[in-house]
Amino acid sequence: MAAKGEPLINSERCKGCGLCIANCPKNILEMSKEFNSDGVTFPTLNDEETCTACTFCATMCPENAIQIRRF
Amino acid sequence: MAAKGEPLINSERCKGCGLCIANCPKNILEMSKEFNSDGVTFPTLNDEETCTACTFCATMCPENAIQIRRF
Amino acid sequence: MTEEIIVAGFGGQGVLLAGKMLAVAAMRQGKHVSHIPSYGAEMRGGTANCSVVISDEEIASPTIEHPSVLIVLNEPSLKKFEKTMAPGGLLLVNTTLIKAKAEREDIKVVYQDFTDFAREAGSDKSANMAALGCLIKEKNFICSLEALINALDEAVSQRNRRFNTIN
Amino acid sequence: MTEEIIVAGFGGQGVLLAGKMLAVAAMRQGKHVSHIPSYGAEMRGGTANCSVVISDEEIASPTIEHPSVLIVLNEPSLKKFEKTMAPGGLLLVNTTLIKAKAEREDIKVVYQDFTDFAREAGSDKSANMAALGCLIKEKNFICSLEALINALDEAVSQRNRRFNTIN
Amino acid sequence: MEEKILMKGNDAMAEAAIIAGCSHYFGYPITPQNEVPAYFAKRLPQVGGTFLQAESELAAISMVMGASAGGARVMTSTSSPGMSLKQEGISYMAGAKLPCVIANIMRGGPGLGGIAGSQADYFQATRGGGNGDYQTIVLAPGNVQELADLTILAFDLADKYRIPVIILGDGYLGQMSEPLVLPKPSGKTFEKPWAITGAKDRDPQFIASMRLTPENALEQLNLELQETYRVIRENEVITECYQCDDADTVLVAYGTAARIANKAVIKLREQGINAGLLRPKTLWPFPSEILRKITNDKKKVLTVEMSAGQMHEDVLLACDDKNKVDFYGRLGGALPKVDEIIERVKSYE
Amino acid sequence: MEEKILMKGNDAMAEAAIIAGCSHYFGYPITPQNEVPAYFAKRLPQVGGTFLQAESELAAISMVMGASAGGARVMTSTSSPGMSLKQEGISYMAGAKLPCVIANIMRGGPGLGGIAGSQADYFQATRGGGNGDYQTIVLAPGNVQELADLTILAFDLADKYRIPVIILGDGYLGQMSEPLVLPKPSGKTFEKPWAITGAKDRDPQFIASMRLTPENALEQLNLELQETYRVIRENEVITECYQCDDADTVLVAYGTAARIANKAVIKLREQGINAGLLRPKTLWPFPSEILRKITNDKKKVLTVEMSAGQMHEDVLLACDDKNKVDFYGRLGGALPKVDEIIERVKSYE
Amino acid sequence: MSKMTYAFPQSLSETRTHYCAGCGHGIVHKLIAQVLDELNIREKTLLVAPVGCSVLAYKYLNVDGLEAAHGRAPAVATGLKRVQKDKIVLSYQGDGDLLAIGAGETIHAANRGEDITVIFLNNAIYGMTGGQMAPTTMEGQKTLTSPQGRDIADVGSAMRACELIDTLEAPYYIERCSVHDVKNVNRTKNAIKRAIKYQVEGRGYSFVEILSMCPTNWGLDPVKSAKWIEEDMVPYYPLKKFRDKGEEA
Amino acid sequence: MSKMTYAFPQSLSETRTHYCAGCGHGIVHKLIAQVLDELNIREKTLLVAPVGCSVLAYKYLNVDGLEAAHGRAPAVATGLKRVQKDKIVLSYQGDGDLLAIGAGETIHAANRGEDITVIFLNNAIYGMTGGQMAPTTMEGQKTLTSPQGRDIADVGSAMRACELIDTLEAPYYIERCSVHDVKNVNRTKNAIKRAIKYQVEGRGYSFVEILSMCPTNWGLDPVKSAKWIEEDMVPYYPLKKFRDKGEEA
Ligand SMILES: Cc1ncc(C[n+]2csc(CCOP(=O)(O)OP(=O)(O)O)c2C)c(N)n1
Ligand SMILES: Cc1ncc(C[n+]2csc(CCOP(=O)(O)OP(=O)(O)O)c2C)c(N)n1
Ligand code: SF4
Ligand code: SF4
Ligand code: SF4
Ligand code: SF4
Ligand code: SF4
Ligand code: SF4
Ligand SMILES: [Mg+2]
Ligand SMILES: [Mg+2]
Repeated sequence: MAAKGEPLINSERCKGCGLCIANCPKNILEMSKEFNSDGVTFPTLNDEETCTACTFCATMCPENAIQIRRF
Repeated sequence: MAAKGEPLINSERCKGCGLCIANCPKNILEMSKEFNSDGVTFPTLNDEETCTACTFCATMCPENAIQIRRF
Repeated sequence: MTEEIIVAGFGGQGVLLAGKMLAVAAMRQGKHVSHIPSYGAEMRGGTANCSVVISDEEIASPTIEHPSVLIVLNEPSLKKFEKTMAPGGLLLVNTTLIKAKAEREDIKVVYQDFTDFAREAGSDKSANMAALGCLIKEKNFICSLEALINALDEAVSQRNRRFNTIN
Repeated sequence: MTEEIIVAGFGGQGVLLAGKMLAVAAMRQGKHVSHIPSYGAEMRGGTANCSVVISDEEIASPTIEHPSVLIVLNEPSLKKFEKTMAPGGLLLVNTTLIKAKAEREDIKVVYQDFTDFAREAGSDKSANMAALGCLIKEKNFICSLEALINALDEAVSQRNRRFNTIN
Repeated sequence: MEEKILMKGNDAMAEAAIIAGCSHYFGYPITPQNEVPAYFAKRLPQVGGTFLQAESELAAISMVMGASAGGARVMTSTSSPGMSLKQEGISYMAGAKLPCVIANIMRGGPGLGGIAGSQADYFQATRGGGNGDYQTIVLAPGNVQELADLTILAFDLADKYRIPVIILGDGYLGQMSEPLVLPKPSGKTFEKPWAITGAKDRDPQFIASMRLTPENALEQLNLELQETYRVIRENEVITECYQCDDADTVLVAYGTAARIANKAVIKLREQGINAGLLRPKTLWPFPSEILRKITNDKKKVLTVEMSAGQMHEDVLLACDDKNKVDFYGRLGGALPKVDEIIERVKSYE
Repeated sequence: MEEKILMKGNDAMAEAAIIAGCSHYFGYPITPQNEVPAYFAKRLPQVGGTFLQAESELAAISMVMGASAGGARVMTSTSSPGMSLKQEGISYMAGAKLPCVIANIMRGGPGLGGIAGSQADYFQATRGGGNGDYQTIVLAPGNVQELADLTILAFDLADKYRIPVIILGDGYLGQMSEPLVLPKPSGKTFEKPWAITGAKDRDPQFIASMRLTPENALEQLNLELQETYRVIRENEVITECYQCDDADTVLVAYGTAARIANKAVIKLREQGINAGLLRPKTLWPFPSEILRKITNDKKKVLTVEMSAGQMHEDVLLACDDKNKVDFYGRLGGALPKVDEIIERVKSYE
Repeated sequence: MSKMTYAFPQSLSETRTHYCAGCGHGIVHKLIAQVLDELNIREKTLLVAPVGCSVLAYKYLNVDGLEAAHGRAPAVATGLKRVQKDKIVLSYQGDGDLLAIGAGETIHAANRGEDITVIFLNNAIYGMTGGQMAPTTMEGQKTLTSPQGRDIADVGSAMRACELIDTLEAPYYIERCSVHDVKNVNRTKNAIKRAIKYQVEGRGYSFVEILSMCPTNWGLDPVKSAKWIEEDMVPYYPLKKFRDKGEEA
Repeated sequence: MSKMTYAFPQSLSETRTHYCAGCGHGIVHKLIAQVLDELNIREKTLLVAPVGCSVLAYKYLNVDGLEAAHGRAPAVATGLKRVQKDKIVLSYQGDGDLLAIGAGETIHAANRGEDITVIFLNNAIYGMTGGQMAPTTMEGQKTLTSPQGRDIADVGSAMRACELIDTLEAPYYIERCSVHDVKNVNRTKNAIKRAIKYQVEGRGYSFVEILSMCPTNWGLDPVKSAKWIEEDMVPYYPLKKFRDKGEEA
C-alpha cells in the first residue's frame, strides 16, 4: 500500500511528549536517538509507506510540531 | 365562649408592624390610638373573650413583644 | 450673618428632609448654604439629625459644634444637643413627645406641639414642617415662607428612598 | 577562604539538586554554606541555576555577582554567566550540548562531556552529578568525594517534587 | 450667574463623571457612598452608558480593568473596607498602565469600624495599599463644587498618564449637600492606541502587569512607572493657601478636616492670632516643596486630620525642621473640633 | 554544638511555627512561598494540628480570624498579590484585637509582576494596606536561622499584644537554604479569656471591629489601639548594628538587601573605607531613635532596598538631617549589587 | 391556674433590636433562640454574624459571637469550628452577603461539608445599605440599583441558593422555608432545629434558607410584604426540603 | 499534487510555549487558533488570560490580550465586553482560577448570561504553582497540599463546574470535553467552535470545560496521563453537552 501522505515533524519545536507516537493508528512513529538543541528526543517515521495522512499525530501534538503533507 | 388565654403585649418593645393583628385567626387585635415613647402605635385586644391562646400573634411578632398567658 | 441650625428627632420624622428644605429655600434667596445629614452612629429606628448652615458669606465649615438654632422633635435629641448650643441661640421644642423642659437660661426656648399641629393639618409625618414654619417666624433672616413652600415641592421630588443607612 | 559557585543549565537537568548536594556535603565538613535556586525569570522548559556559597567564615551574602566557580550544562548558561565570572575562576563546560568555547582568558576552563559521561554511567539525568565529581577533583577545598556521595542520598530523599515554579 | 442646584456630594461626583464622559460604572454598595451607584444606575442608561452592579468589590475593580483596557472612561466607587478589597486590582491596573477613576468615600476603621466620615485611608491611598512600587494620583476635594470639578480633572489625569486616580473624600463630604454649578467638560481628548480592540491592521497587543522574561523586564517596567511618577510630581501638584503669608502658625489639612481648620483660622484671626491654612488638593503628588517654602519662616505647623496622623508624615517629610510640626487628630469617624484647634494654636503663643 | 540541618527558609519558618505551638494553618498557594503550605500539609496532621487549603486568600485570612477568635495559635502565609487580598481581613483582625502570624514572602510587583524576591510591600506592611488607623508588628529576618527564631517570637508578640504580626521576608530568603539549628519553644503561655468558647459560666462575649454606638465608641477603640501601639513602640524594637561605631557612612537595610549591604561593608572596609550597617529586625516598630542616635555624627546614611524607596521614608523621618540621607534601590525583583553600593559609598569620600 | 406559653427565650437577649417594624430578622432570631433553648446548647453555641442588617445579631442572641467581614462568614465559621470542634457554630447571613460577595466562601464551605449550620435570610435585597439589587432580587423588582426593575436580559435571573448547593456532594441537610405566615414560621423553626441538631450530632454541613420581609426597602407595609412573599417569591423559590441525609438513612 | 493539511493556524503565534511536554494547554491553544481561523474572527477576538500556567496565553495566540488577576477573568471579560460589544471575548481559565479563588466571578458572570465564552481547562491540579490540590482534584489524588491523597471527609469531593453552572438560568451553552485522545480532541474543537459561534451570534454566555493532562504535576508521563484522564477522570466528570439552547430552539 502506498503512503497517502507524511508527517512533517519540526524537531526543534518538539518537546518529546510522545503523544503523537501513542496515537498513530499505524504505529509508525518512534522516538529518535538524537537530541534537538534543547536536549530532547523527537518522533521520526519508521515506515514511510504506511502513513494514511490521518492527521492523528498532528491532532494530538501540543506543540504544533507536526504538519501533514497529503500526496 | 370563654377565653382560653390572653396575649400580654409589651407596648414599649412593639414597633407597630401589625403582623400580629393580620395573623390573629379571631381578628381580635387592633392598633391602639396611643403612642408608646417611640411614637409608635401598638396592638390591643378588642375582644377578651374570644382569644384561644393559639399563639399566632406571638409567633409572628419580630420583636418578641407578645407572650401568651394560657388560662 | 450666619445661622447654624441643627434639626434632630427620630429616624422617620423627616428631619433630614426638613433641613434640606431650609437649605434650598435659603439658597434660592441668594444665601450660602450647606446641609449634612447625620448618618454616623445612628441606626434603623434610632435618632437622626442634620446640620444646616445658612450664611451671607462663604461657609467655612458645614459641620456645627455650637448651633445657633436647635429644633428637637424628641427627648433624646433635647438631651444630646441642648448643652452644645451657642449662647443666645434659639431652641424649638416639640412638646408632643417631649415632656422635659430645657435647662439652659442663656438661650431662647419656644415650646410647641408640632405633632398635634401637624396632625391637625392632616399628617403625623409633617411635625418637621410645622417646626420649620415656627422657625422662620422667629428668624426671618433665613428665608421667606413662600420660598420655604416652593422648596418643599423641590425637595419632595428629589427624595425617593432613604439613603442614609448604616454600613 | 570562600567559593562562590553557580551551577546553570536547563530546567530538569537537576542543577538545583546538584547545588544542594554540594552545600550539604560542605556543611557536613564544617563549612558555612548557603544555597539559592534561581526561580526568578525562569519558567517551565527554560533555564535554571543555583548559587552556592561555601566558606570558612560566616557568609555575608548568599547571592553571587561574580562566581569563582561556574558549571554550565547548556549553551545559554555559558553565554549568560561567563562574563560575570571572577578573574581566576574555574569554568566547567558540558560539551554534550555546548559546542561553543569560552571567551575569557583570565579563567581556567575545563571541557567535559558530562551527558555522555553520565549516560555511560546509566542515566542521562545525572550530567549534574558528573559535573560535581569533576568539580571537587579541581577544588578539594569544597568537600571530599565521600561527603558528596553521602549528601546525594540525603538530598534525594528531601526532593520530592519541583517547588520552584512560577506564580 | 450660572444656575446653582443643591446637590449631595456623592450625586455631584457621579454627575460630574458623566459630564467628563464616563461611560461605564461598576461598583458594589457600601455606606456612605451608596448614592453614587444609585445615581449612575439612573443616569447612565439615559446617556447610553453602562451601569453594572458587580458581585463584589473584587469583581468591580476587575470589570473596571476590563473596561479600561477596552478604551472606555470608567469609574468605580466604594468606602474603606471595600477599598481594601480593591488593592490587588489597583496594583494590577497601575502595573498594566490602565487609567481609571476610583472614589473612596472614607469611613472610620479599622475593619468594619463605623460609617461616620474619616481620613484614615490616607496611607493606603498615597503609599499604595496593594503590592509593589506603584503610585496612584490622589485628589482631595474640600467641598461639593470641588468634588465635581476634581472629578472632571481626575478623568483627564488618568488618561494623560495612564494611571488610576483616586478621589479621596470622606463620608461627610459624600453626604453633604451644597449649592453646585455643574462643571463643564474639559474638552480634552486622549488617543488610546494601546487599547485592546482587536488586532486588525496592526500587530496583536496585550496589556499586562506581568513581566517574566527577559530577566530585567520587570525592573524596566518599574523604571518606566517611576519616570511617569516623577513627571507627575513635577507637574500636577495642586494646593490652596489661605492667609499663610503673615501667619505664625500654618495649619495643614485636607477635605472636611480643612473646612474645620478653616473655621478655626477665621476665629483665631478674630482673636488677633495670625494663623493660616495650607490645603493640599493633591495628596499624591503631595505639595512638599510648597509646604517647605511656606513653613520655613513660620513658628509652628499643625497638621489637622481625621486620623492618627497619616498625612502628618508627609508634612514631617516636607518641613525642614521637624520640631516645629505638631499634630492634632480625631479618630474613628470623630470630627476635629474648632475649639480644640484654637486651644492648641493658642498654646504656641 | 547543636545539630545543623540544611533547610530552606520557607520550610524553616513552617517548622518553627509548629515548635511555637501553631496548631492551625490556612493558606492559598502562591510562589515563592509554596513550600510553606506543603510543609504544613505534611507536618501538622502529625502533631494533631489542622492544615486546610483555603479557596482563596480572602477565605484564608477569614479562617485565620475564626481560628484566632477560637483561641488557637494560627498562621497563614502568602506572597505579594495574595497579601493585597488579605488587607481587609488584616484590618478586621487589627480592629478586633485578634492575634495571628502572617508571612509575606515578597515578590516583584506591581500587580502580577514577577516571582523574584522583592521588598516593595514595605509600605503595605508598615503603614497598613487595609483601611483605618491600625498597625501590625512587622518582623524582618535576614537569614534562615533568624527566620525560624523570629517566627517563635512572632507568635509570642501576637498573643502578648493581641495583634497580627507580619513576617516580612522576600522570595530569596524563602527559597534560600542555610544550616539551621531548630529553635526552642519560648515557654511563654498566654491566657485568652477573650476567646469565643461558648458562654458557659460567664456572660456572652463577642469579638468585633465594629463600633456603632455609643457615638464615641469607635474613637475609644482606636485610642485603645493607639495606646497598645505606643507600648509596643517603646518595648519591642529589635535592631542590629554592624561596625557602626567608627563608620563614616552607615548603610540601612533589612532582609536580603542587608545581606548584600553587609558584603559591601566588608569589601569597603577591606579598601579602607569606614562603612557600617544598621539592620532593623522590626520594621514596625521601626528603630527610629536608635537610628537617629547612631547617625547623628555620621557623614552619610545610605538606605539600600529592593524597592523604589519605602523604608527610606522611615530613615528620613528618623534622621535629624535629611540632607545626609541617600538612597540606592533596585526594583521589580532585581538584587542590589555590591559593586554599585561600593561605588555609591565611595562617591561620598 | 394560668401558664405562660410563648415565654421570652433564655437565649434571646433583652436588648431591643435595631430592625425596622415587621422585619423578618427579628422573627428568625427568635426562632434560633427558641431552638437553642430547646436543645439546651446556648452555652456551647458560637454565632458568626455577617455584615448586613443582622450585623449585630450577636448582641441579640445570648451566645458568644464573632464578626465576619462581608461575605466571609462561612470561612470565619470554618476557622472557628476547626478550633472549637465540640461547639455549635452558626453562620447567619443575608442574601447579598451569602450569594454576592460571599458566593465563593458559601460554595466552598458547603463543598467541604464543613460541620457548621448556615442560616440564610433571603429578603431579595440589600437591606443594610438601603435597598440595592441583590442576587436574589426578583425579575422586575425595583431597587436603588435597578430603578427600572431587575432586567434579566442584562443582569440575569435571581439566583437560587438551595438549588446551587444541592449540586454538591457533601451537604447533609438543605431546606428552604419562609416566615411570611404562622404555618411557615413554625416550619422554619423545625428546619432550624433539625439543621442544628445535625450539627450537634456531628453530621456536617446544613443549610436553611428563609424567605423574609424587608418592608422598608420593598416600599411595602409589613402585612403587604408578607403577601408579596407568598404571591411573588414562593412561586420562584419553592419551599421545600432539598436534601436530608438523616432521613435518607 | 501534494497538499498541506493540518497547517500551522494563522491565529497561533510562532512563539514557542513554556508548557511542559505533553501539557494539554498546548492542544487547547491550537484548537482555539484553528477555530478563530475557521470563523475568520482573529482580528476581532480579545483574549483574557488567567493566572495559571496559561498566564501567557496571549503571547501564543495572535490576538489582542489582557491579563486578569487570579480568579477574576470573567469579571475582566465582563468589563471588556461591555465596552467592546462587537468583539469576541474569551476567558481562558484553569481549575484553581475558575473554581477556587474565582468561584464567585465564575458563577456571577454565568448567572448574568454575560456575552462571553469561558474556556475552562480542568487538569485537576494547580499546575503553575507546582501541584497543589485544586477544587477538581480527585478523591485520593496526591498533591503537594494533600500529601495523603484528597480526603473527602475533610475537604469534600471534587467540584464539577458544568453541573454547578447548569443550575443557572442564563447560560446558553455548556459542554464538557477532554483532550486525552484524538476523538476527544476533535470533539473539543467542535465544542469550542460552537461556543464561540454563539458569541458571534450574540447569544450570550457559553462554557466549555476541557479535561487536560498535567504530566508534570501528576507525576505521570504524557501517555499515562492521557490514560489517567480516560480511566479516572472521565467516569467522575461525564463528557457531555449539558445545555445547548441553540439546539433546543
Ligand atoms: C467589603 C464590604 N462591602 C460592602 C459593604 C456594605 N454592605 C454592608 S451590608 C451589605 C449587604 C447587605 O445585604 P444582605 O447581605 O442581603 O443583608 P440584609 O441587610 O438584607 O439582611 C453591604 C453591601 C461592607 N460592609 N463591606
Ligand atoms: C492572588 C493570587 N493568588 C495566588 C496566586 C498564585 N497562583 C498562580 S496560578 C495559581 C493556580 C494555578 O492553577 P490553575 O488555575 O488550575 O491553572 P493551571 O496552572 O493548572 O493551568 C495560583 C494559585 C496568584 N498569582 N495570585
Ligand atoms: S498521519 Fe496518521 S498514520 Fe501518518 S504518522 Fe500521523 S498518525 Fe500515523
Ligand atoms: S506530540 Fe508533538 S511534542 Fe509530542 S513528541 Fe510528538 S511531535 Fe513532539
Ligand atoms: S393568641 Fe391567637 S387568638 Fe389570641 S390574640 Fe393571639 S392570635 Fe389572636
Ligand atoms: S407583631 Fe409585635 S411588633 Fe408587630 S405590631 Fe404586633 S406586637 Fe407590635
Ligand atoms: S432594612 Fe429591611 S432587612 Fe434591614 S432591618 Fe429594615 S426591614 Fe429588616
Ligand atoms: S505544570 Fe502541568 S499544566 Fe503547567 S505547563 Fe506543565 S503540564 Fe502544563
Ligand atoms: Mg438581604
Ligand atoms: Mg489547573
